[in-house]
Amino acid sequence: MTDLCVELCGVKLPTPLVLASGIWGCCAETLVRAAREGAGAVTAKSCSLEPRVGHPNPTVLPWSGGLINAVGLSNPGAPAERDVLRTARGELAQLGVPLIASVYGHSVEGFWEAVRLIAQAEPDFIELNISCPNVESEFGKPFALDPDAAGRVTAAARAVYAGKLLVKLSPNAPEIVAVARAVAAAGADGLTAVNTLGPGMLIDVRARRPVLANRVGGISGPALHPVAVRCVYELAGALDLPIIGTGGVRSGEDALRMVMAGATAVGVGSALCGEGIGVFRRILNELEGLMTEEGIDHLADVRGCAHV
Amino acid sequence: MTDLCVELCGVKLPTPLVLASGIWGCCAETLVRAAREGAGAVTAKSCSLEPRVGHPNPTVLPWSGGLINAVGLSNPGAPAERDVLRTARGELAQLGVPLIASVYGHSVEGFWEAVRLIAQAEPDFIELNISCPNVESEFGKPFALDPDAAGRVTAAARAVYAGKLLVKLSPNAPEIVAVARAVAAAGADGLTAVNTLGPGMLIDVRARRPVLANRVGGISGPALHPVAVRCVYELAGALDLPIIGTGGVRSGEDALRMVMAGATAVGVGSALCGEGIGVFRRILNELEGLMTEEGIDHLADVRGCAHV
Amino acid sequence: MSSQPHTVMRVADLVPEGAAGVTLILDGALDCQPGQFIMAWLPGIEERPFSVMDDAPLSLSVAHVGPFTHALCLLQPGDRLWLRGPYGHGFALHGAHPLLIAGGSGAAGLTLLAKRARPRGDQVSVVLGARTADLLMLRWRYEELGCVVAIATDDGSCGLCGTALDACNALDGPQHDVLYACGPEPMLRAVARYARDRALPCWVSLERVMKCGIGVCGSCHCGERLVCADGPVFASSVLL
Amino acid sequence: MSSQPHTVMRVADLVPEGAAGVTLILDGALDCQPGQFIMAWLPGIEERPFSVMDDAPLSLSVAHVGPFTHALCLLQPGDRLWLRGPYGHGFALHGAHPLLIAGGSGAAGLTLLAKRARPRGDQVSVVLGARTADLLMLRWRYEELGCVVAIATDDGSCGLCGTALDACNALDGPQHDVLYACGPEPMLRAVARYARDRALPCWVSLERVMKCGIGVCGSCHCGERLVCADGPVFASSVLL
Ligand SMILES: Cc1cc2nc3c(=O)[nH]c(=O)nc-3n(C[C@H](O)[C@H](O)[C@H](O)COP(=O)(O)OP(=O)(O)OC[C@H]3O[C@@H](n4cnc5c(N)ncnc54)[C@H](O)[C@@H]3O)c2cc1C
Ligand SMILES: Cc1cc2nc3c(=O)[nH]c(=O)nc-3n(C[C@H](O)[C@H](O)[C@H](O)COP(=O)(O)OP(=O)(O)OC[C@H]3O[C@@H](n4cnc5c(N)ncnc54)[C@H](O)[C@@H]3O)c2cc1C
Ligand SMILES: Cc1cc2nc3c(=O)[nH]c(=O)nc-3n(C[C@H](O)[C@H](O)[C@H](O)COP(=O)(O)O)c2cc1C
Ligand SMILES: Cc1cc2nc3c(=O)[nH]c(=O)nc-3n(C[C@H](O)[C@H](O)[C@H](O)COP(=O)(O)O)c2cc1C
Ligand code: FES
Ligand code: FES
Repeated sequence: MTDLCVELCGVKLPTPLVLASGIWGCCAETLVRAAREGAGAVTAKSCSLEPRVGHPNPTVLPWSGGLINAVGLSNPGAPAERDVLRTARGELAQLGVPLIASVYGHSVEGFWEAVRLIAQAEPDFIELNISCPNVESEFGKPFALDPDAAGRVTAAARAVYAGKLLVKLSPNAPEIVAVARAVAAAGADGLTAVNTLGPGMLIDVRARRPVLANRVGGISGPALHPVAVRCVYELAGALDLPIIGTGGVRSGEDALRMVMAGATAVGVGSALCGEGIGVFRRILNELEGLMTEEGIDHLADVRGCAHV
Repeated sequence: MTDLCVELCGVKLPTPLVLASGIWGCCAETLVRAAREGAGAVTAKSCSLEPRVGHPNPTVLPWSGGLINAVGLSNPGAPAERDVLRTARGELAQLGVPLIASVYGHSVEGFWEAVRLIAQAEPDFIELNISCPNVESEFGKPFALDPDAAGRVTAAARAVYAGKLLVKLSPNAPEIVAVARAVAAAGADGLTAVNTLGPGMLIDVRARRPVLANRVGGISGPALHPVAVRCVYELAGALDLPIIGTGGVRSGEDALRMVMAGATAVGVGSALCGEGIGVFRRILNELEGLMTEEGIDHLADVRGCAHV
Repeated sequence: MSSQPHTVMRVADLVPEGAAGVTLILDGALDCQPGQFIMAWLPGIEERPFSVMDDAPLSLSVAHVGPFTHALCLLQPGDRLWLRGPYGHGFALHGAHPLLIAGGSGAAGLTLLAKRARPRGDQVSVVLGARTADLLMLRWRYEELGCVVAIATDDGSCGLCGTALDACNALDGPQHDVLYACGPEPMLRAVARYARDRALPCWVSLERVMKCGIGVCGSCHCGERLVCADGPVFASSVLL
Repeated sequence: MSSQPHTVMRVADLVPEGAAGVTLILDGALDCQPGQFIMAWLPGIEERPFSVMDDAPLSLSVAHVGPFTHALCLLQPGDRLWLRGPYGHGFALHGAHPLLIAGGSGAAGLTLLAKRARPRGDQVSVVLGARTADLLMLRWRYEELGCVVAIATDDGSCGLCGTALDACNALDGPQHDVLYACGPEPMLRAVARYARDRALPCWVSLERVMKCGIGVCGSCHCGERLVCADGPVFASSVLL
């Protein structure tokens, strides 16, 4: 009997699939629907202390390798998000699906103030998004590229939040393991690996200009998958923290690959493009089929097994 | 009348397409054939001072986003490569197609000794491959991730080589412009942007292990394209050095995009996979068609035009 | 898919739509269902969703409401427009006597349905509502397609003085067996109630602020649904 | 293409090939031309090129020459083998009386050609050469396919004592109108000269050290050609 439950930092997820931040679930109702459609945990869109309008369109574009986006962290601000999360949390609790809040700040202070507010909604986890590459022109290089900066943000959040703390890492960090060690030392309970790659740029040759209004954007989807797998593999080989392996997962095979690389749970984002929220059920069916074929009863039995 | 000639560091290329290093042309005959089939310049495989066997198979694999490789810089060593280059150079000169030698070293000394030997073959350019991500387990992080290290290697090569010097940059550098400034200050005449991305990892879920013998490998082809375009765009915006824009180019449109981002010439590598050496002619035909449609007579007229 | 997400077409022809805006007839075709939409990009300006008014040649009808639609209204024959799509789930044809109810630029969302109904021999009636006569859109197109067209304006400057729904009530055509509506949400809610009261099947096309158009960013949510991916066409019960 | 480059199949059956090696009959099929090859991967060991001996079920004939082929020869029914491909350009059928000339494990490169010739009613002759009788491969397969089989061994332990080419000369079958050869390069060169002297069209399949198998790495070059991408099948004139 295959069993798809997993435990992430001691919290039970009915399925290993986690709705990734910034995708689909921008309000309580959509987060709840993702849970009903098979997500084992749902991540809210990153919010900052103050509301943000985000960048003008085009902000999200499909290309042959997946998506490229520079939404620019549009969000209603932490106080309003707190209310959204409270609503979502009540309904999600009934479904047994944990809620992951996501917080972004452009300074250490911005992070801790937002975490303090969001903590009041009592989400099951708070994820620190220190790895968004789409606001670089505003705020400079993401904290996730530098172990010290990443550690400082994590410590600040830890100081005001006693719950489960996840830190979302960047595939663009030259030394992702060093960053992970720093956030682990600063008190992170788990890692989400990874945020978007690059940034990249699309140029329309007939328009003779970059397509995204922000010019550059983060790459997600299939093009990111092998880099994300490598990040998870490196992290799982070096640290003991549980990992949500995220990046380009769009099939049961991709999800199983993440687990074999060392992930405890598996993030799904760009795969919703085109296919919609039904993607969770399809991936779960494929995963279950593959596990039966390969004689795997529990994902925990094969976690990290690719470390040979 | 569209004219596909370009000038790179004062050297004339009959077409803007450059055979990328490590692809197809591992001997004099194949380099010459690439020139006959439409390459406007050809880059030899990177060679190091000593011969290298490279990694066992699998070393190069196709995946949905392009290729992943960890060939491990197999090469016959600089003295033998020098003879290959001499032979190639003679025949290429008759075709009016410049030869780019590529040198790799795992130390600054390794670089300069190899450059000194390779210079004796009098290639039209020497390209310093400071950005190979596939030998990290042996030699540590590539020089191209760090401005200082990159500058030191470039200066060492410059000291023993008076010809045209290109430096090949990495898309994985957190600050590619800073690296480029350092190599420019150290005397580079031009840049090749970029080498492979990542590294990434494929895991076969049925084999339960990484597929590449080296576990991780560099990503090339379509998945790399938007990151490569962004790198070229950033570099062209910040520096005055000519750039060979390389990464995921497989159509005339992709080539034109690189030029609009700011490239002077355009590298082609992974696109040979499957299609073979005929890919040069197809891309040139597409490029010419597109230029006619868009009323572009010379590529120089639109170089960098996407900087708006 | 190429690495360039947009297709580019040129404006082949323009049809003025009174004070409302313009219909842009492009020089290419797009394979799509009635009710689907595209994202139209003007480089350096913005990218916004528009219904496919006609598929071959691809045509968009634009009501001037702000900066982007203003820029669209300034396009001249020969100018380029960048598009991606079609996206979303459109209308399916049901019944034999459909009644289409459109408010303002919502008229653009139902023309293709009328076009598809035509070869089936369906008797298609259309109610077009607008604030004033010169804000009416696409009457010419529905007439071209052989529809029975009724008009309602808030000020009575054309057709019945009242709402589109008033015009529905006043209609003495064949017994309609299915309703399709596109327009401002208050109108759609009224149509949904009208359909419920008469036990008629009814589909409506919704609008929300869109960024991605492909079900990723979440900006177009309407309750637990995403308008771009689950819709824009929904059974009218979602509005009740 | 999935992000996993290999397909996995299981060994369904084994046919021993004397002292030479083994034929692995797998539990799947592969759509391919005669003369194409696949890259076979044994996780943790190596990945190497092998001719497609049969397409349905996919079968490989392996001559034990070193560590990887040794590992292949140890496979048992039920064991897994990972594959990618088919790659390369294979043989096209010409003429009506083909003569196939195979040396050693080269026998694996021509069986599928014989299989394809069969429904055309071509009279196929085969010469199999090997050093000794127990190193002969795939005689059973060519006989199964109804070919006229001639044998040559260096020591005369089976068939004619001499080279495959000696056996060609000795053959008194129909007038052959086309030659196909696969085997060690000295043999292929001899066949190429033989064909030239008789003005017969002739194709040969070459082997080189392969890494990528897909025309990228350059390791399989033969003059200005890449064996994996331009070949492995070439007109025999490339060897003259
Ligand atoms: C599925 C769909 C189909 C549509 N079809 C048509 C059509 O066929 N013809 C037509 O004229 N209009 C159509 N619209 C509406 C059209 O997209 C807006 O009128 C346009 O974006 C306004 O841009 P603006 O800069 O002119 O005005 P703005 O001043 O930016 O906005 C005016 C109003 O447009 C709406 N709007 C703003 N931003 C967006 C956005 N990103 N996405 C959607 N709506 C937005 C808001 O209601 C806003 O109040 C459609 C909208 C949707 C969602
Ligand atoms: C297109 C093609 C089709 C082939 N088909 C068959 C076949 O059907 N049956 C069969 O038994 N053999 C076939 N071979 C040869 C087979 O690939 C080699 O015998 C095998 O790789 C040897 O591996 P090993 O570890 O056993 O021996 P090793 O000790 O590694 O090498 C033995 C010999 O094999 C060759 N070899 C080594 N590495 C490679 C490599 N990467 N690629 C190719 N050849 C290599 C060299 O000639 C070497 O001397 C084919 C080769 C090619 C190129
Ligand atoms: C449109 C879009 C918006 C995103 N917004 C956020 C965000 O607000 N916060 C965050 O941490 N990650 C954000 N991400 C990154 C995703 O959560 C995820 O890490 C990434 O897309 C890789 O996963 P995928 O390939 O499955 O999409 C966003 C991604 C996309 C495509
Ligand atoms: C199989 C393979 C081998 C390569 N070997 C080298 C090399 O020896 N030296 C080097 O500078 N780049 C090497 N590269 C990188 C390419 O030159 C090129 O920078 C990269 O692949 C991106 O271009 P592409 O997407 O067109 O392939 C190699 C790439 C591949 C796929
Ligand atoms: S517009 Fe992005 S989800 Fe609908
Ligand atoms: S094996 Fe790589 S080019 Fe042929």
